[in-house]
Amino acid sequence: MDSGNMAWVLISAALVLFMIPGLAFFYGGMDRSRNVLNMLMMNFYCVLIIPILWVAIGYSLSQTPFDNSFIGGFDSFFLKDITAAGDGMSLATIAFLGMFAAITPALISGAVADRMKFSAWAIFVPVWFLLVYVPVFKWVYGGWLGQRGSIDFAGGTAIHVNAGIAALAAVMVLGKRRTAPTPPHSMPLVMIGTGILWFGWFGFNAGSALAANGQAAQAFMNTFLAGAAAGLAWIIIEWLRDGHPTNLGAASGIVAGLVAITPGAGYVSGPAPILIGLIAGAICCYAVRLKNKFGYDDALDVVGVHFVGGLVGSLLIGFFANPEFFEGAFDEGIFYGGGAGLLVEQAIANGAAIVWSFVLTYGIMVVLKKTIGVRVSPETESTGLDLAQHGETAYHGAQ
Amino acid sequence: MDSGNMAWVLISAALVLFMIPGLAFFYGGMDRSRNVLNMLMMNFYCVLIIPILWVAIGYSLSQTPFDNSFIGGFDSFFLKDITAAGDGMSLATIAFLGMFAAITPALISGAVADRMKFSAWAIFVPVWFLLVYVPVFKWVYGGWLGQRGSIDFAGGTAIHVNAGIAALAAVMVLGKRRTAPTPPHSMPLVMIGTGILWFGWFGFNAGSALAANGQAAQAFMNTFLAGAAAGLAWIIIEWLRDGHPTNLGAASGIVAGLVAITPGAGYVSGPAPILIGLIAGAICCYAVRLKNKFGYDDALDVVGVHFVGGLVGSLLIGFFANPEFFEGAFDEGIFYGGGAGLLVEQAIANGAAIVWSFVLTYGIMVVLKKTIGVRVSPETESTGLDLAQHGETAYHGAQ
Amino acid sequence: MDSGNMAWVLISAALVLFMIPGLAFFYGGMDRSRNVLNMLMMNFYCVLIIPILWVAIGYSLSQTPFDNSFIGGFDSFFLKDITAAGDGMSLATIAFLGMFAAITPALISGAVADRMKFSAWAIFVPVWFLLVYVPVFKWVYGGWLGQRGSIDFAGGTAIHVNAGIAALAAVMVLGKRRTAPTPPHSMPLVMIGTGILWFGWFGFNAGSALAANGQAAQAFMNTFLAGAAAGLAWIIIEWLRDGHPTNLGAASGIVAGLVAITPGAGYVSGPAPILIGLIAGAICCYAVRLKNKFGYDDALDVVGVHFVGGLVGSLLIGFFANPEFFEGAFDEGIFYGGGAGLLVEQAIANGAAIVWSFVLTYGIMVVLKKTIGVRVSPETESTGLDLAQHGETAYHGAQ
Amino acid sequence: MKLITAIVKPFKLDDVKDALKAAGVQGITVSEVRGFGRQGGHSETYRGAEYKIDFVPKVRLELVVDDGSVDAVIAAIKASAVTGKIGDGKIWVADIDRLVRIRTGEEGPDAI
Amino acid sequence: MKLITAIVKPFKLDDVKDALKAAGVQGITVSEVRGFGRQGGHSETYRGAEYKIDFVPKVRLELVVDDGSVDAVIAAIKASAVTGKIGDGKIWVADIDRLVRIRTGEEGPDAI
Amino acid sequence: MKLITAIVKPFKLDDVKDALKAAGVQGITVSEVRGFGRQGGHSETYRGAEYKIDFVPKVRLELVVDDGSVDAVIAAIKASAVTGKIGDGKIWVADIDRLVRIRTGEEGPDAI
Ligand SMILES: Nc1ncnc2c1ncn2[C@@H]1O[C@H](COP(=O)(O)OP(=O)(O)O)[C@@H](O)[C@H]1O
Ligand SMILES: Nc1ncnc2c1ncn2[C@@H]1O[C@H](COP(=O)(O)OP(=O)(O)O)[C@@H](O)[C@H]1O
Ligand SMILES: Nc1ncnc2c1ncn2[C@@H]1O[C@H](COP(=O)(O)OP(=O)(O)O)[C@@H](O)[C@H]1O
Repeated sequence: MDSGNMAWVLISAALVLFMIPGLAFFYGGMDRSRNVLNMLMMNFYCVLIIPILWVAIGYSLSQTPFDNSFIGGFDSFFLKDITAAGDGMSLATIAFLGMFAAITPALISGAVADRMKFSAWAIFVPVWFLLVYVPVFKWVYGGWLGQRGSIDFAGGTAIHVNAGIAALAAVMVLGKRRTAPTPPHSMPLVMIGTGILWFGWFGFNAGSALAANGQAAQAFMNTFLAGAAAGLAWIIIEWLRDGHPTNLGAASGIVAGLVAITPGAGYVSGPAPILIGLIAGAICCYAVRLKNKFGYDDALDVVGVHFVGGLVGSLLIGFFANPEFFEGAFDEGIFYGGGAGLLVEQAIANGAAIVWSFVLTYGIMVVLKKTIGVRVSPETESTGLDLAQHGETAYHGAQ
Repeated sequence: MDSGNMAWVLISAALVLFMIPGLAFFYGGMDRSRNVLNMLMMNFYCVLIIPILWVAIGYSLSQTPFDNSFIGGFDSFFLKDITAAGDGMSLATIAFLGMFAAITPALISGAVADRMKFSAWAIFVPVWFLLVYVPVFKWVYGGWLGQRGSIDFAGGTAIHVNAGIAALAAVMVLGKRRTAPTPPHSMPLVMIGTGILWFGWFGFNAGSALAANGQAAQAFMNTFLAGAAAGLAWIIIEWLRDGHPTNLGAASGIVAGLVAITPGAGYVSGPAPILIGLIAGAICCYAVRLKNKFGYDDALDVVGVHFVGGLVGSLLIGFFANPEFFEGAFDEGIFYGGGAGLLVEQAIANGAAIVWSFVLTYGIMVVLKKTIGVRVSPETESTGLDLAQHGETAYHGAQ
Repeated sequence: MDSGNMAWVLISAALVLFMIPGLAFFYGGMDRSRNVLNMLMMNFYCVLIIPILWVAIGYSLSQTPFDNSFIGGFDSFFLKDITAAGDGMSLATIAFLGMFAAITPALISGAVADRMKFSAWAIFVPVWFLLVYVPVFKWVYGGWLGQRGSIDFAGGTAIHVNAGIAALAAVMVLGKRRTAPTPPHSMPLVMIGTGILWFGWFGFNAGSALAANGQAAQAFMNTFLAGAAAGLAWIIIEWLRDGHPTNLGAASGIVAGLVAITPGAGYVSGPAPILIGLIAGAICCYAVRLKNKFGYDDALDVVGVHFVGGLVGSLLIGFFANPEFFEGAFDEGIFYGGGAGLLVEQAIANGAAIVWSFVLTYGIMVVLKKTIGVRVSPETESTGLDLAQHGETAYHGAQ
Repeated sequence: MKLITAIVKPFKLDDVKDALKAAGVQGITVSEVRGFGRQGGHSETYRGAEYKIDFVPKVRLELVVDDGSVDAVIAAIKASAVTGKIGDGKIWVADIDRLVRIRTGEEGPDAI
Repeated sequence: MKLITAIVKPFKLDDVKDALKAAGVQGITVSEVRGFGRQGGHSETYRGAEYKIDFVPKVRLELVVDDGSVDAVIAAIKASAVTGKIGDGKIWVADIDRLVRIRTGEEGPDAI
Repeated sequence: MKLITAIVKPFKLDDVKDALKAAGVQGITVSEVRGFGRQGGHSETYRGAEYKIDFVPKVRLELVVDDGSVDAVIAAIKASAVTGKIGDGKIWVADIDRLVRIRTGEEGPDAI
């Protein structure tokens, strides 16, 4: 056993856990004050239900037997035979991966804000986890997409593209909000969320090396630089275009950059993270406006940030992948003389994930819509989800 | 020296430090807006005074000489002879344990909310620390309770049961609030606290392995699963019983599950943490209502969550303790064929801690009451403790 | 490679990153509600621009070639030749140091609150970084000040004194606010910031050992004790002097103690951190009132806490430095029989940093004032910087 | 001149504002209030304990208008604020002696 | 009809509400306000600097009642809001021309 | 007695309070409000989407004064609240039938 690696994987797992409330505050601050608790609850719910499902069946289906290409089996049902004996590293790794499983559906919550029934969400999450997350995760990590030669260091395709396109499908079934969008009810809460997210993302990305080694250090550095560069790009564009650099712009840019560096975090180096950050920050800054053009109501821009940022970052690996990190296991990136091979594999991997996730998510939502219904009543939409769905009010003033 | 273990103990200690503001926000958000600063201050005060006392005398009295059964001595007064020389591991461990010492009295603050004089609290904390925390800690870790064969991995008996029953004694002397309980003034603040607590608890529990090894990984996984399971149990009960799953329910369940897994975190495995979480979540969800039946005014449910959760978790060790983790050092749990021996020891250990803590705490509070008084004036209770006790107001609106 | 050291440096770097939002909330909570977003943005901006500059040129100029005494060169331009190959430890260290580079200018933001044009800040930060931070950092760490024999474990001189005196120069050029100071708009936000800062400071100080070893454990313990002792000193003085112990006092004391222990964190031991904390807490508690006497408008007391606390802590090394930690590399402190030699070196180092930082900062501010201007319009000062400078409002009430 | 005060449901504020604009109103002052009335409050449950919240959020509008506009303004508010459900709110009208525009010192209907 | 406005201490709100309910009042509109008066403000100390806070938190109640109820309502407020300490607040009464219930369009005393 | 209501810019509150104090006023009740008027609102931009904020923050003062003080009070508010820029606000005056001090039960001008 290597205690340094163990320490690193454990603290990284804790950091990813912390991202879930971070995400809740990031989204919750952007939401209106009468719906913020519903937003927090959608996120916290994920980390109540998914951990249980993950150890019960999710890990097994999405990983073992390792040589299955499409879906795992029941070998590790309830973590059978996986114990702390020996070095306990597999147990630590499974906990680490369980955090990823919990945060992925949580990402979708930002899109469906302000109108989705919590009962529908409560069913959506575990079903989506089993039908969408688990197979896509398998395909990417050890399954056919990985075997073909695509790269996804910490979950660009498996997590951000996957959740991002699911968010699009979900809101297409869900429909638009009846109420007009509102400015963030608490920007400080948004920034608390942003701070936690960036902090936690070092665990997400650098922890994905599953060891405290040079690759982890590189992923760490990349996570630092890409977040910064994308935040910078976003606020520069805002400053030129809208006249002001904003906090929400800085926050959104940071998150876009972190999303974009996720797939390549352990495989790119030098100035690549800066370029990936700048590109993703700039593209996402425009992509969040697409919803107006196309008319889907992605409340808090899950598509514009996670889908677009994840896709951009994943494709850019085709250019920037540095073979030093994988010694021939994949094609090198175009800038390292690798030809378009890797880029094509990245496109295929994302394409497959997009199609599967979109179709299945759409289907799940349609079934929910036809059965228990997915929308709160118009009255609840007007008067607020917190009280109607949770019997709570976020703020009780002077008392 | 093993640098990985050192890294793990240090970061775990930092995580436990972070839990103290986390606890402050968890409690402070639940409190009314005119008393929130008093709540924060009660918590922050613990981490100002206890660290000094801990290195001055607390560590020595509660640990060295290690073979004392009831109370230590003055051998390590001001950490005499304990230096960074060699591997520094003992210094790191003492820092880690100092965090536990600081957070334990902080737990009690939630019970006495809205009415306790800060001057009384300022004396209560160091006195309670020396008369209650220190001996109980000694008994459990190396003293007679531990020697008899009871288990307390990360402080179920020594911390949660101990502080929880002290909370009951304290409010019995203190009396009921004159003002009616109010709903939480800021649920987002409660959820910030919850997020920090869960994050920090990985250090609390998995750090208690004092090494980055398989046991730490197991404790980590258990901390993940028990928090989730208990949160899930709580909101399911709420949903069925009250009609809504709430954020405060999720938060309370998470904390109850974390409390309950604390004593057994490094000694149970497999589905045990899920079961412990489900049981503790369900029991605590009902236990928080006991105060209405019995008429003690435990403002923020320290008894219902920490005492009950800690006791349930500690007794369940008698069933779930997996001998794989302690090779004969203790009896195995009933489900591992160990008979009732361990369960009996757990009951004895908790019984002893309960009696000592309750009696001494009651006594300390009575002395304080008879001397400097423990309650603020009725007028302060009406108009708020923040201004009267601290000369501060939590929120200054539009400026 | 030592994976434990790698894990420790990486998590420490993440902790320091987290301090930047922590600082933003600490300052932002103290600010008025119509300027809080400007405050947050000044801080977040630092962590967007500095990381890029740091890897581009800052690291090179401030470190390599290592034997330069005054300024580095272009050898490590864009981290040339520094890769994850080998153990990646230098990459991790550069990321860790990059966090320090980002937080240092952020410290200054508290002084210029409520009146500085964001465009001026946007230029000030990178210019100050290159002209002030980079050379002072070089002098202290490997340059002439370090070579002469002064000690600065984690950045007392290079960071806190440097930024603190720069804050004074900046506000002298900037001038006083037109509007009267206001009480903190959100004390809970201040305390969230405080909690994050203390948590992160364990990475800042103990991470500066650049290894998970005994010195790190000592620095960790010292960071724990000095923060506590200074917070305690501050609230005791307040209680006696003003009649109330306050949350802001506890928070300010904690930060003052953390600042003061920073320079000596890895070189003092035993009761020294407690004494340093008590002294710094008491002095800073009075120093924050100096601005009234001397008439500079240091809005959130950067001078009184960071400059004074850093200077006090740095000079106290002259008394408390324990030679056990540096085996003759420096003179021992006076209390270890070392004579005044070290104290003199500490004074010289701080004097040099103070002169350089003050003069250059003053100059930069004058140039900015004469060119693009440094102050917002009187109307913006009255109506708030958030809306005028960022087009945002912190809180949107009931929606 | 008259001072019209209206208590309406918060989510109706935008509609009411638009209706008043359309009716030619040039100034409104709005505040967040809490109302107690026939609508009753609601209960919230925290840790299984029920809290009866008697006061529900409302928005209060104040408009000073000239006497001739009162009917039109009331009609506009009624039309835009009504949901038909209990708790829609009230409108009341009081007499104003004097009105001053601070900026110019204008008085009376000119100051509206 | 009359509009009764009362400024009371915030922690008295529940008592006042209960007393008004008992007096048969069916509707109240409440807002958070800050008051300046004989009571004086208080000072808060942050980092040793004193901030004089001139305005203290108060709660403002508005009730439209029919003319005959004015005395009973005032009596109820007085009895329930009084502490005898400076700063207990004021009650004032103004004339209302017209009252409308938005939901039904009812006017006058029926709309109360 | 008269009830004077003034809507002013928030950052002018301290000046107005000082002017009123100087004019001998002994009591004021203040509330945070939002105003819609000629000043127009502002727009905020979040992620490139513009939000039109029609209501701008204002502060509302209420003072009950005796009839003879009305002119002086209005003059004081006007002088201290004016910036000359659009949006400075309004002052209006209404008649009060009755005023009660809760603490003592005093009525009329004595209760001011
Ligand atoms: N007599 C009253 N005086 C002042 N405000 C009132 C009065 N009656 C009702 N209100 C206000 O109007 C709101 C709606 O009144 P309510 O009785 O609930 O329903 P409705 O408007 O349908 O009659 C209340 O919440 C309160 O704010
Ligand atoms: N003339 C006034 N006009 C409007 N509000 C007033 C007036 N005088 C007092 N108030 C309000 O009543 C509150 C209490 O008044 P104060 O003079 O402090 O004590 P008391 O009610 O005992 O006379 C004040 O805080 C303020 O809100
Ligand atoms: N007719 C009105 N009734 C009530 N409040 C008004 C009225 N007109 C203006 N106000 C209030 O006065 C504020 C300032 O009015 P505005 O028309 O913007 O500028 P000015 O005061 O310069 O005429 C508004 O924001 C609103 O709060």
